[in-house]
Amino acid sequence: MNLLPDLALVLLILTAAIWTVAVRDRRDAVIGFIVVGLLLSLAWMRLNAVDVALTEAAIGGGATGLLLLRACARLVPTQAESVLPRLSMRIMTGLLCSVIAVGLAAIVLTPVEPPATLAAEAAANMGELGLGNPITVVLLAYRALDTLLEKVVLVLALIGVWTLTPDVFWGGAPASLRAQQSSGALTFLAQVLPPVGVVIGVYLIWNGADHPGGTFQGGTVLAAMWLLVMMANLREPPEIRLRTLRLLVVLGPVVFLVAGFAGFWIANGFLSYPPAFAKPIIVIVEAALALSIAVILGMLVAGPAARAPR
Amino acid sequence: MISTATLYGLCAAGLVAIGLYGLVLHPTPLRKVIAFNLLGSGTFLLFGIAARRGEAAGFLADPVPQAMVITGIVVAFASTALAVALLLRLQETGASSIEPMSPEQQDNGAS
Amino acid sequence: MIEFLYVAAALLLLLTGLGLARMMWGPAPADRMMAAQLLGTGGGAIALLIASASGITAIIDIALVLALLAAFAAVALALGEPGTKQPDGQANP
Amino acid sequence: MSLVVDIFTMAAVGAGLFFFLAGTVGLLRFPDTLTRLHALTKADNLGFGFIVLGLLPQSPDVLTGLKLVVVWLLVQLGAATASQLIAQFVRSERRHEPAA
Repeated sequence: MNLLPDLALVLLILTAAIWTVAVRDRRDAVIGFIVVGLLLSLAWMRLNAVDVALTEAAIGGGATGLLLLRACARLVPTQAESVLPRLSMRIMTGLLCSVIAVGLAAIVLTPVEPPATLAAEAAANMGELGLGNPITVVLLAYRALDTLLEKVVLVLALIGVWTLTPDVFWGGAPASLRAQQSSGALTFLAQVLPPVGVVIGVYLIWNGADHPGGTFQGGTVLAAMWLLVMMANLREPPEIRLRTLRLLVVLGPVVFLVAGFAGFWIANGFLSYPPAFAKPIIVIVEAALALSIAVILGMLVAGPAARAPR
Repeated sequence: MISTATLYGLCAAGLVAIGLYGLVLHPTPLRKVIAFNLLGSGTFLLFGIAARRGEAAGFLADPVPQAMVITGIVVAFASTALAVALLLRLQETGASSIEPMSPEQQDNGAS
Repeated sequence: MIEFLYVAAALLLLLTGLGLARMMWGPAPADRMMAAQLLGTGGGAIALLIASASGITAIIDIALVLALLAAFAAVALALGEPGTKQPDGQANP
Repeated sequence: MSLVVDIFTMAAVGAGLFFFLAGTVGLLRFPDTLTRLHALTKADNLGFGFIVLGLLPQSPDVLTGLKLVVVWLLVQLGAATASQLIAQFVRSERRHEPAA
């Protein structure tokens, strides 16, 4: 009885996902993907993973949807759009994918006893550091190296996007994000929402030390507000040669690295913090990371430069 | 009796299969990117099952897989952005009429 | 009381889920976007109900983010139509 | 006292559910895009508003209650703007396509 709502949610997710793959028009597919993202954030909530639900709501429903809808608007549809492979091919692929699904289902249905968990190790770290949110502890202390490398991956992805700039435009600004026709309602929203959104973003980052939330969620919300302002044409995307912009992009990883190397002198090794100063150090690192994430995500959506530098 | 975690685990298996099907079959790259994201969501959900089953030490769910999923979602977004940028660039270089090009670029495009 | 809130959340999920039929029928992209919109608001309401029922107040933050980004997809929809090049989206040096 | 509060919550959440029902039925049954948009706004505004109203007396402290109100205000702003933008989008699509 208690499982019925969850079963309904699972069926909704699978239906929306099948529709997303099956539908003809690619923009409809993107809308389907946004819907799947919203449903998944509810699923994460039911799995007691509030932090992940926040990330999925901000990225899956918001940022990826914007990125893909923008791609739909800029990509010219090709002839291959409506051509699907032969029926026999589809059946074959369907069968193979079903085999993989059955295999995964079999793994899910045979749980490990006792369940594998690292919760105790993470909890041991928590007491030392004085933070209340176990996920922040994992991200910034217990598995800090992973988080550091992931930040580097973000910077590399942005460098990858920027290298796709045609030579003539190098250093210029990305293509404008503005909507096709200007709209009073959009301008109003872009003037009223960002102040509130920035407060909520900072709240999520600050709160992330002890409660669900954190740098990713807060940074994504900040990026979303910036993108909203750009879409309403209140601000153009900045030129990618700007030194401030580039400094902001590397600020987070650099601060993280400095804190990591400082661990050699003030604590017992790379990325370890002295217990007395652990919390302030982590909060500073988180603030720098969140700023970098916001700038990187915004510039990733904006894309490579498409105008010559002024 | 089937548990909540198992139910979502089956959902994750379904999502992986659906995403894989779209990834293999769709001829256009953008649809492949969307399908790949579905496949990724399914994989993340599998981590969520591990987290939910690993509830211990007073937590509602194991924090380590959750932290990995958060990292994963952000990296998936970054790679999607890179893929979309590549697609747009491919379109620009493939059809030279879309964008004004400098002479040496046109030479590169023709060769 | 707690049971009532859970049942209300389940009913709301069912209602917004039925709205997904509009996403499939369409016919215009605007219709499909409306289903996503309903799901965004409905999802926020579900999160609030479950937060109140379970006592995990952090779930309210999910509703907060969903509400903050409620208009985001609709704004993005207006970015352009497929096939039509944006008048000034591309470079005009 | 707590019984009165509980009845109030049930009534308000019930009313919210009713408006969500109305919104969904309208979204599914109304004949064209703009009337469906009208139905959607009922769910967004009244449905969500009543649910927040019903949950307010259940919130454990004032701060949580304030957060609920902030969520409601954000939904009001977001949903209203989104409806405007969707309507504008419908109109611009109609202008581009000749009447078939």
